[in-house]
Amino acid sequence: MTNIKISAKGVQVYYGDNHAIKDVSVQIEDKTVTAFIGPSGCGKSTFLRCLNRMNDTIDICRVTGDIRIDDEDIYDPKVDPVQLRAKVGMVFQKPNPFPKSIYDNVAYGPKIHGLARGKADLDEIVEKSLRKAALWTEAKDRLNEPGTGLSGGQQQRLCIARAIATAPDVLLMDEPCSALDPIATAQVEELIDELRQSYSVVIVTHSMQQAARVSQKTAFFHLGNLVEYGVTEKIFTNPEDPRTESYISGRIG
Amino acid sequence: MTNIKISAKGVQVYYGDNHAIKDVSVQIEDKTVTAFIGPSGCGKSTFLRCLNRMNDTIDICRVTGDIRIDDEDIYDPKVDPVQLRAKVGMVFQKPNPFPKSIYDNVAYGPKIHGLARGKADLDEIVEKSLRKAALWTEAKDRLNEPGTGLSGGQQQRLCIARAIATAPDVLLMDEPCSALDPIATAQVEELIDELRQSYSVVIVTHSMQQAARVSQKTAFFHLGNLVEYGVTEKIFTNPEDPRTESYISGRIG
Amino acid sequence: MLPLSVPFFTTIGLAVVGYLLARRRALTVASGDSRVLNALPHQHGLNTALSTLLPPLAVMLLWALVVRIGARRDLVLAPENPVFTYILLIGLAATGFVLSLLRISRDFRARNASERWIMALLIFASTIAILTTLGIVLSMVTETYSFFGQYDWRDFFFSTTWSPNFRGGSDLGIIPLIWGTLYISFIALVFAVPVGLFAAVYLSEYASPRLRSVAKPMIEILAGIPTIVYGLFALVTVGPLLRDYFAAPMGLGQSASSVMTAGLVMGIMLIPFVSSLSDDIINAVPQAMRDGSLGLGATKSETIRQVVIPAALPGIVGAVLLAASRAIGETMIVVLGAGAAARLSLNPFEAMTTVTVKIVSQLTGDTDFASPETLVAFALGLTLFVITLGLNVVALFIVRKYREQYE
Amino acid sequence: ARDNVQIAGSSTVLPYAAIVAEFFGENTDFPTPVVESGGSSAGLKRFCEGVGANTIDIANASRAIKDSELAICAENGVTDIVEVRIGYDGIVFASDIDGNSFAFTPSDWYTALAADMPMDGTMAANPNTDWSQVNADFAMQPIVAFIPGTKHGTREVFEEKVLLQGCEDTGAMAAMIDMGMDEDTAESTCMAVRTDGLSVDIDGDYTETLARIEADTNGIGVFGLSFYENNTDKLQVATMVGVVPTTQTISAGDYPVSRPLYFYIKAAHVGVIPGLQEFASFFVADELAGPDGPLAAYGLVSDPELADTQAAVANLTTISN
Amino acid sequence: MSASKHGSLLQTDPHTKKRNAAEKRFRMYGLSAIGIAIVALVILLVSIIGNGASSFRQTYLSFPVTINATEIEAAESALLKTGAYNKIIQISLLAYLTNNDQLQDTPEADAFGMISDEAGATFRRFILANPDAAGTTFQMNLLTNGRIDGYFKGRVTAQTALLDKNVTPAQLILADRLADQGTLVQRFNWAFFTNPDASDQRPEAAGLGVAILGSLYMMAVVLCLALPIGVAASIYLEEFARKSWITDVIEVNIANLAAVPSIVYGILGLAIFINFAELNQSSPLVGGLVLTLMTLPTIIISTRASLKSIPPSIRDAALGVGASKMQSVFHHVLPLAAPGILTGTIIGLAQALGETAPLLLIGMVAFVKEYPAAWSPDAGLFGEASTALPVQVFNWTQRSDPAFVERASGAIITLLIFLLIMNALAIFLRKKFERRW
Ligand SMILES: Nc1ncnc2c1ncn2[C@@H]1O[C@H](COP(=O)(O)OP(=O)(O)OP(=O)(O)O)[C@@H](O)[C@H]1O
Ligand SMILES: Nc1ncnc2c1ncn2[C@@H]1O[C@H](COP(=O)(O)OP(=O)(O)OP(=O)(O)O)[C@@H](O)[C@H]1O
Ligand SMILES: [Mg+2]
Ligand SMILES: [Mg+2]
Ligand SMILES: O=P([O-])([O-])[O-]
Repeated sequence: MTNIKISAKGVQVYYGDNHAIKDVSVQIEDKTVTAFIGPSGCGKSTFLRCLNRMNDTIDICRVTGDIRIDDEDIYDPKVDPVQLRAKVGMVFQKPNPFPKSIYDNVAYGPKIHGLARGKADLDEIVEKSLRKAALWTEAKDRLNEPGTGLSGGQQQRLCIARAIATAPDVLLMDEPCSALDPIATAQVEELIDELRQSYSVVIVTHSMQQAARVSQKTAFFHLGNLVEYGVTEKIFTNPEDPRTESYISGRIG
Repeated sequence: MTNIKISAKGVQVYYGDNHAIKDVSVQIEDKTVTAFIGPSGCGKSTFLRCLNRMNDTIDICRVTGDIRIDDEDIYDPKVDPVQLRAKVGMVFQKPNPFPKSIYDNVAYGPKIHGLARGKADLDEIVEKSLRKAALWTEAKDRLNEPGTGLSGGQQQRLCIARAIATAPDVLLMDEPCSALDPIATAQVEELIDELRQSYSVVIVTHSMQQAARVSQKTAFFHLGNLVEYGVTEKIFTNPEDPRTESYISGRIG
Repeated sequence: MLPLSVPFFTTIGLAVVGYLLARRRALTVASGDSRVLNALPHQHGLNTALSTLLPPLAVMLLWALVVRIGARRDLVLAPENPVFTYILLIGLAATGFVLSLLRISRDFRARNASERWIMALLIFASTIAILTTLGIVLSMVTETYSFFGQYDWRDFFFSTTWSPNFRGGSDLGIIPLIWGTLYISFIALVFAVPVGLFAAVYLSEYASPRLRSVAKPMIEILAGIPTIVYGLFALVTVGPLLRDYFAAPMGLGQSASSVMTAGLVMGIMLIPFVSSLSDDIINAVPQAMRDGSLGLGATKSETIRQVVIPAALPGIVGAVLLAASRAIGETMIVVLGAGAAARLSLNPFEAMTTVTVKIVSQLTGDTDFASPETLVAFALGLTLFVITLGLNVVALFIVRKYREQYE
Repeated sequence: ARDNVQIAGSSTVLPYAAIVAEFFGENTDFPTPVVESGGSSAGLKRFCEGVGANTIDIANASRAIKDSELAICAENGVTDIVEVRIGYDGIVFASDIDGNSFAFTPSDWYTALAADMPMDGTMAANPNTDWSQVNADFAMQPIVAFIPGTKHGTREVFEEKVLLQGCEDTGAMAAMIDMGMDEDTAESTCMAVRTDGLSVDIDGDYTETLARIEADTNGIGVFGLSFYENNTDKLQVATMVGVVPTTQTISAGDYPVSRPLYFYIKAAHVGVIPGLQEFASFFVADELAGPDGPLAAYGLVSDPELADTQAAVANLTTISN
Repeated sequence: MSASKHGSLLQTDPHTKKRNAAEKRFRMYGLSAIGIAIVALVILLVSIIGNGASSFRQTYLSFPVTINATEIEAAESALLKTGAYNKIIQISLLAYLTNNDQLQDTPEADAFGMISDEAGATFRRFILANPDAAGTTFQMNLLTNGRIDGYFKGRVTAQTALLDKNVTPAQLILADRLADQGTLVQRFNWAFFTNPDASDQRPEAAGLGVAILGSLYMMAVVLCLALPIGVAASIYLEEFARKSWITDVIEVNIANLAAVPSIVYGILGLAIFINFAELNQSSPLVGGLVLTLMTLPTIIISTRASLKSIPPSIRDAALGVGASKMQSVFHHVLPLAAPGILTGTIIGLAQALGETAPLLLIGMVAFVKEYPAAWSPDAGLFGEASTALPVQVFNWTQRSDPAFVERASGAIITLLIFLLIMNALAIFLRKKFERRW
């Protein structure tokens, strides 16, 4: 248990009657990139949202089981989800920039968490975050234009910038590169690698290559079950479960 | 001119002062899959939205130039954009299901276009479309649940189903597989191939592999310019423009 | 107008028949397969119904207008025998009926045709707002003109005393009235906007659906209680309370009627104007916006203040404008709560009054109806109209400036 | 096409008109007339709008029609107008039933409410804030007066018959003229009411005055006689020059503060609107408007010259102009 | 090290604590805002109901009246027939009281004074309806005078009776006696909802019948015109009209119309509908039209606000499958905007239902005793004179007899019930259309 950042045990998630996550237990390590893979609709996003309690916002969603971060039960009544989410940042699957300027989108987190000491400090954080998210060149001349006027991929990168600007301990990224071209994807992957030095990153991806490239651990979900979890290399070269095998081998993209 | 479905000449698009598409001319063939590739923010979506005049809905967007479909100027005042859009279907980059049931999402188009003779007919269209979009198995038991309660990838497939249910002549797909797993992607690609038998399909993608797999023609956009356009194979193996070359070779995913 | 009821109902009947027939015919033309049609059978029906209905209705309206204008000039334009009118109108309906039925074919774009009719209706509806404005201005302008014929406009606009007098020689300065209007409305809004907004936020973001479904209609009752009840509440309860516990101890006066009394009580009445509409608008902000903010570790209130409310701002401003408008137009609460004395003072515990109150009282008073003391009501009305217009222009620019459009 | 009589105007006349209309509907085959309120001025304005079924037939007024109004009437074709005086409205001063009683004279009111009054040869702001300062006979009670707002005809009567009278009686008027004011200025100074809050204008009706007295029991209010008579359990009336206001004392001319009430008939509508003349004669019949009729019972001071009025209605004697 | 940066989740760090305190405060503000509104509502309702509940009961006297043909004939020949009928009733009452040894030492005039002035009219109506009743004796149910009624409702007491010119202590003693004996009873006051208004002399007979009908007619007009016109105008302005200075002018103009004092709409209505269009004065049709114009801005402003709040992606989705703009609006945008539209309607109708000032100028603030027909050949649709509920409240609060105070509050209760019934459907629909996406 030296290096476990997140530990989930027997997690069940229901949307109304729909049993979306079935008894998932997993231990996510610190300073590691963990990839969640699996067919669309298998529950990756749902599980991810359990880790920072974003599922709380969905009325019909019910979560049971035990999830610990740094050995603390995040569903403990004493835990403040706000603090949790500051610690566990998230990039959503669908880019959701605020209807504010690009600058304000990125500055929002640092402002509410009081991470910047002054305007100059804030400017710096914004620039650094946009640079890391590979959006700076495109955005630097239009920082005051609304974030909703960006292209799909730009919005996605804006959301990444927004998430890293708050300097979370754990970063959950739900398909962060789905709308990105290969070059931007490479830059984001580089970012993820850099983040790994100090943080724990969980990334959902449909690209096996990406999972193989950036992650050290991979979890394969299928129909709400965690089928297999282990070292990425092993999962891709020598999976234990036939379902993993067939998902991996049916690979195309 | 035997086989030209869409012909664009000197198309310029401005968002306010931002010159997003610069003098693009392109001829898109019938019964062909054309792929638009290029870095994020280069104008692919913008150009795509010109082809069915979806840009009309953005106040600050201004389009000039000449775009013809079946040799008819679609920006002619006599043209009814509604009929145009019925003929030129679209799958948006960000999945945008109606906040209605899954069934109603798919049935909406056929209903307003009078494509179904009765309830049974409509049911059939819905099923067929969902099947083609590889969503039927997941959706068949929850047709009456809201489309907004689906997972990201499921929503994307729902939007594909919705678009093909109206049986358009031309289908514009803006990154239709960005949130899909390889198997679902393969199914959609199969669908695209099938559609090509009778229709013209334009697809925006960031996956070079996908472009290479499904398209016959490829257009490479860069910073609002159409850099190169030609047979897919040639673009990928022997591009003329150095920019294309470097974009292709810088490929990763 | 009355004899027109015969062609009116005939036309409506014809339109209904037209709808059914056109649908039928469209299906027949398509040999039962609606798919070959360029438009839905329903749209064919709608087109025929509207083609039958709208032209005679429009003619009827115009015709009634012309006849009335003629009557004002002592011209008898209406034919002796109404049968001519009947024939004209029903003929028109029948023409639309037949022509639109004949147009039905597989290729006929009935949707576009019917939408053109609907668009005409939409435009017509919009013009009613313009016509109302025109009517308001016109119905007040002649009297205002004759007021300024009898009373110097400089005194009206710049004098700081308002004291009408039966024997003439009144001071009719609008300034104290405008001051009172602005002051009372301001206090009412200072109370109603935060309370309404907080209530809206709580209802849409925190309250359980059950609490919400009960509390919202309940708060809306506040908008439906006749203002005289509020007035009496101000007079009997709030006024003395404020006087005894605030004004008198603070040495701000002995008046039970005060700007503060009227403002507070009016504020209560305005709560639902702000809360209900804002609640609907806040509710319409997509969940993805909230998730984005919560996901960054923002608290719910931070999310609401910095993301949700800015996104809902145009609607909220609309609600506030509605409340402000109501405050400016209110009479009874001011009469009973703030008194009838026109006064220029900064002390919120003094009695003051508003333009609207004086419009009503001068209009329903006992002075000679041709005297400036009565006619001033029209000048007040028109001036208030111009002032609120100015305020609304400012509001429009503010909304423009801060508008945030989500996707 | 209208078959009912349509009446509009004074809210003071309204209760009487409503009582008569109710009886008229019950006792004849004509429909009950519709009686609108809205004020004398608004009623006369509607009256003078023109001739025809969409204009009113009768205007009630708590004052006589003015020449300027007659001129506008004539402009709009309303020329034959019958003036009917139905009686008098007594104006009384009343205070809370449990408070001190008062026996006023016009001088008291002038001294209490004047804005400025002559003192030692110059005009000075009214220094009195307590009734005991006004008249040594009065008990200590702060001055709080609820008087009709300037929209009310009653205000005019109050100013002329009470304030101006008091101004003359106290000699203030003479003092002002001595100071070099001309008569008109002096008169209007006499009738100027203080604006420091001790006198409160009431733009509403007598129920508002009553409510204000209930909220502030030091208040003394101006009421119509009939209103007072219906609320004798809450209000005590003050005498004026020693006379208690009743329909009799006012009718006899002993009590000084009252005003005549009228209605005006559009003669052109007689014979067109069924029941119009019948209603008018019914109104002024002895059985209704006489001293023993229901109107007097309700508080109308009946007109000693009612017979003349009845004749005028019967003959449709129009105002000659 | 990262863990130190964020600390333990189980312990709230000071910054978060502060923010949570702010959160709690914010929530408290919200809750107290609702609390303020509800408390205000409760206070107002309690005072209204406290004042008005008694108007739903009414005191009646029930005793036999002997109908004598010659007396009837004499009464019919008088100018004030109902006055004469009153006399007949008084004779019968006197006879009844003395026969039952109830009068005792009560002065006769006091006994007569207990009967409402309405009795004569009731009696005459009865005789006209039953011409062959002459010569018989009938048990009549007659209203008591408002003061006697007030005695049983606590408004009049032995103390006030001493001061009150319109009632004597002897009457109260007699009333108690009659009540014990069952001659004088309190019943539910149906007549309050069915009677027309009565003059100032007879508060006990005054009812809301005409006013309810008038309000009903007017609201029918307002609902049928204001909602469709308002929604149509909003749709055009928000969704179709090209944004230009002209639409800006219209937008500002509509917002400004909301700020026009309601009495000005009365001026407008008088000028347009009565003087120009020559519609009938005092008619619910004109009233409804005026209130429609007054309500329109409210509905338009709220509708536009909710249309604005619908995300463009929904419109794009519809347009993308080939729906026309009209279809995208009517099929998708409008249903999503429905809650806001309904709220505007609820508030607009509440305002329209409670408004008096504009009715003042078009002749509806009036004493009306005849029921208006919904349709009549010479007055047309809703063309006959009537009043409305707020008018009745306004009138009754101005009357001098304190018995009208209770009736005014009763009218307010009725108005609120009317409002709730009218809005129930809207509230139900609004709840149905509400959704998050
Ligand atoms: N609504 C808008 N308002 C203003 N600028 C816009 C808008 N939409 C797009 N743009 C800008 O136009 C340019 C082209 O955008 P477009 O959406 O066409 O890019 P794209 O090629 O589709 O990129 P991606 O792959 O990221 O979706 C970008 O610079 C973008 O920021
Ligand atoms: N808000 C919701 N309401 C009801 N059901 C939901 C909701 N969100 C997700 N689901 C269902 O839960 C299951 C898991 O969804 P989830 O979003 O976790 O899938 P995913 O693995 O992220 O898929 P994708 O790759 O397509 O995004 C799916 O069947 C989905 O339809
Ligand atoms: Mg997902
Ligand atoms: Mg794009
Ligand atoms: O309404 P009045 O004209 O009698 O004051």
